Amino acid sequence: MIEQLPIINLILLLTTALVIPLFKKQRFMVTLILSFVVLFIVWLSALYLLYHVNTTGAFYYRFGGYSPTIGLELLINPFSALFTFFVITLLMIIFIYSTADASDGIHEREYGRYYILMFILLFAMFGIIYTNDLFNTYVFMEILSITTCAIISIKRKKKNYAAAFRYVMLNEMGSLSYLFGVALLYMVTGYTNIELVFQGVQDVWVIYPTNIIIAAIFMIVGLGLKAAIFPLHIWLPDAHSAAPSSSSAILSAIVVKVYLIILVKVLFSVFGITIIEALHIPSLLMVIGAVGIVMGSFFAIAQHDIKRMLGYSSVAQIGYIVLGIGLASSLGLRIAFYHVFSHGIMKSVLFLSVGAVIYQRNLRKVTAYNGIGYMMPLSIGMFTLAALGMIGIPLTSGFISKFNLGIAALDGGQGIYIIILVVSGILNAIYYLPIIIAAFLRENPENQIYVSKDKVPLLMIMPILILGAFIVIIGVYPAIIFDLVDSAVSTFSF
Amino acid sequence: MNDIIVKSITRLVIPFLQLYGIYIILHGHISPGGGFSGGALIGSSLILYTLVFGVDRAQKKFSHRVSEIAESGGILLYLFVGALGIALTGNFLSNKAAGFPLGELGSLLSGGIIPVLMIGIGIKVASTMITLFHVLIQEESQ
Amino acid sequence: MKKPFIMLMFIALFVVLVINIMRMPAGLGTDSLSYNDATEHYIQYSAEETGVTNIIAAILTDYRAFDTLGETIILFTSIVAVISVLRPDKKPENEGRVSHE
Amino acid sequence: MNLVNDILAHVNFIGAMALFVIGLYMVVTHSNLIKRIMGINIMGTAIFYFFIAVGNVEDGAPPLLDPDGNALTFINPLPSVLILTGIVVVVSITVYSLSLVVRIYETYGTIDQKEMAQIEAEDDD
Repeated sequence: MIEQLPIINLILLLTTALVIPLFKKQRFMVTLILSFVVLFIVWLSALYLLYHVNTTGAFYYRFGGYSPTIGLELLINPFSALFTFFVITLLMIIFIYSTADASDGIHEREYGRYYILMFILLFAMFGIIYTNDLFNTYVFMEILSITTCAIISIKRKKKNYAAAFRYVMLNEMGSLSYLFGVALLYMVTGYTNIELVFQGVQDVWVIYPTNIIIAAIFMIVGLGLKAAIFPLHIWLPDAHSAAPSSSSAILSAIVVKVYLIILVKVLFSVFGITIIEALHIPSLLMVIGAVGIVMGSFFAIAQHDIKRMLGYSSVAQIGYIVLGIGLASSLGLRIAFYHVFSHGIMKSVLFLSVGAVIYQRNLRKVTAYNGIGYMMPLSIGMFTLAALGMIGIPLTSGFISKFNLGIAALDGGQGIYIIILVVSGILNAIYYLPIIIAAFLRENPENQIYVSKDKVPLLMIMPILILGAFIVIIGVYPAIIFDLVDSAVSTFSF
Repeated sequence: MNDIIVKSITRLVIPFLQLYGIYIILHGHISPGGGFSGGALIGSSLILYTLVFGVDRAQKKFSHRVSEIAESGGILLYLFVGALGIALTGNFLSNKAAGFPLGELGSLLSGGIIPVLMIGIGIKVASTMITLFHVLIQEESQ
Repeated sequence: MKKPFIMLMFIALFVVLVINIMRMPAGLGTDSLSYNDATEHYIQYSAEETGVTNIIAAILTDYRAFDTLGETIILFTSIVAVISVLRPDKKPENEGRVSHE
Repeated sequence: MNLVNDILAHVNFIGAMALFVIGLYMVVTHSNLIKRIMGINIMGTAIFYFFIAVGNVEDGAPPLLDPDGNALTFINPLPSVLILTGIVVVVSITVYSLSLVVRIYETYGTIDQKEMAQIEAEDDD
């Protein structure tokens, strides 16, 4: 029965998405409760799967019972179980927030559709993480790109249409480049299953190296476009700033990470460490990551709109993950995975608390945050905590990632990247600290000097507080995450 | 389009188009074709109806509610057949392994779940085509 | 100035791709690299395992049926997405305006 | 002569590459939104063409078994299945982006990327 659990999760998510439109006549509350129940069940089973694979080992799920040479299969190992758990946990918390903050530009009649899209999004992400087939990954990637664009354009503003269009074009270029890489690999191996392609590639590498090189370049560039790795990030700030707050949190904290996860799979499971080292892809990735860290922060300093600023900050933070992947060692990969968690949590706190500010005060300009800390102590307090995490103050999860990334870089003989980490900490401080100082130390326009309660619904504050608590918990006891991450890293061979 | 010739010919052609679409869906497993091509044929016959008789009359024939049920229903059928495989001690979307009768090779009733899935895909594709067309054309007439 | 440069880059990309593909063997028919045991399995055993004569249908809805499920979901998603963009939302506003006048 | 033979043997692949680059060029350089969508479609078609060329077998029969059991040389069926899926995917993406273009034309009054950028810059002022 446990073997059927992953597919049951997928069916549950899909059926919920299909059933929501049939509920139109009922009250909206019914949809919300049903959605939450389904999310909770899936969360429980993802948690159980995580426990199961970590105690008894990985297993395959074969559709129709066919062998992987002719059929499709899902691979449930510590890696995929960990990241599905990550995705469902964050999405559940953001879901709670979104039930209260659907007012951010989404028309009332679109609420139901928003949750349909959310469930299909979740289904696609689960599929991408579980699947062990390159073409199947492509199919799920396309579902994911339509849904992510749709949760941007569902807010019917001028800018959203333009941002969604740019996003859909670049996304599609990315997926087609990926598919082109798959086609080139299919040409020489005749399989689409990841493990069989891996074996085929190792054999063919000697005879036709150019084919493998071109396939690798197309796949990495395509996934880099979708994951907003530095020079390919141009769509991200527009898309993330135009989207509704809960969508921004989903896009920035989860969706981009899913593409990075595929990138890790492609690099280490499809091509293998020997080939990518021979092509110098790791050192290239490290340089790209380092440049991304610095340039993303520089762009963020120049922004006036706070959501755009957070978007550019995401570009910088993706740089850390790319740097960790580029180290191509188990230490580097370990910290890249840890930072996926750490950044996912911190960035969702930032976007959600900014969303709360927009909900209560409708402020989007960075300069307008004077004295707002008195009016919304909880939201801005959590914003401060997450911003400190971004800067890398001890006791937060951001510090753990930076510290360990420095150690991993030293271990890999790449000590120069420690300078980048320090510089990026300073740059992060340059754009986050003024907001915090203004929020707590300046006078606000209404001269309110006493502290009052946030005037936002409890369902919006609770998720922010829970996520804020996580920042400190995994910052103080990083071993909780590291234990899981270590077993996920051990599924890749170096 | 208030042309008597176009209207009469459309009336004459549509039943054959749809019949041919259904034929292609049902024979998808023993001849070229299948759910996508057959569904596309049925969908285009409905689009032809909309073009000739106007969107209001077409919506009466193929109302919003029907299209919604058809959209969800096509996939739900697919999922249900797949889940039957789990119930019959196989895996998701099992065919022979779950004990579905395969029938005689080359006959209409063969292939276990394959014709059923083809019907699900056909419903889905036809309803998708017509719904998208209606949405786009209504936007224009606004 | 800028346009010829971009053009040149694309031509370079094309040349690189063509040079790569010229090195690959082509026209080998059943001896080519992708015509492997999986293909032979589909051709030899699909009648026995799925009971249909159309091998495409056998792969599409049996061996790789999960892909096809994903594809129908893409159709569903595109409908939801298109309706969320295009469904007219002006009606309530117009009605409101009429009642004000 | 050898080169000509080589090119003739690879002509399908070269055609696919040319289509891919043309599509990419259209998406990257054109500022008309409809043309960019067309570019995406051309890119998609190029990849499907490539897949078909990979699976092709000279004088191969379409993969339809003869119920009487006559053995034939079939083309590789898997690429055909993959592109069947791929076509539907690209169609869905096209529909969605066209619907966005409808809305963009309504709100911006133009479907040219450069003019849109100008309008956006004016809005920000």
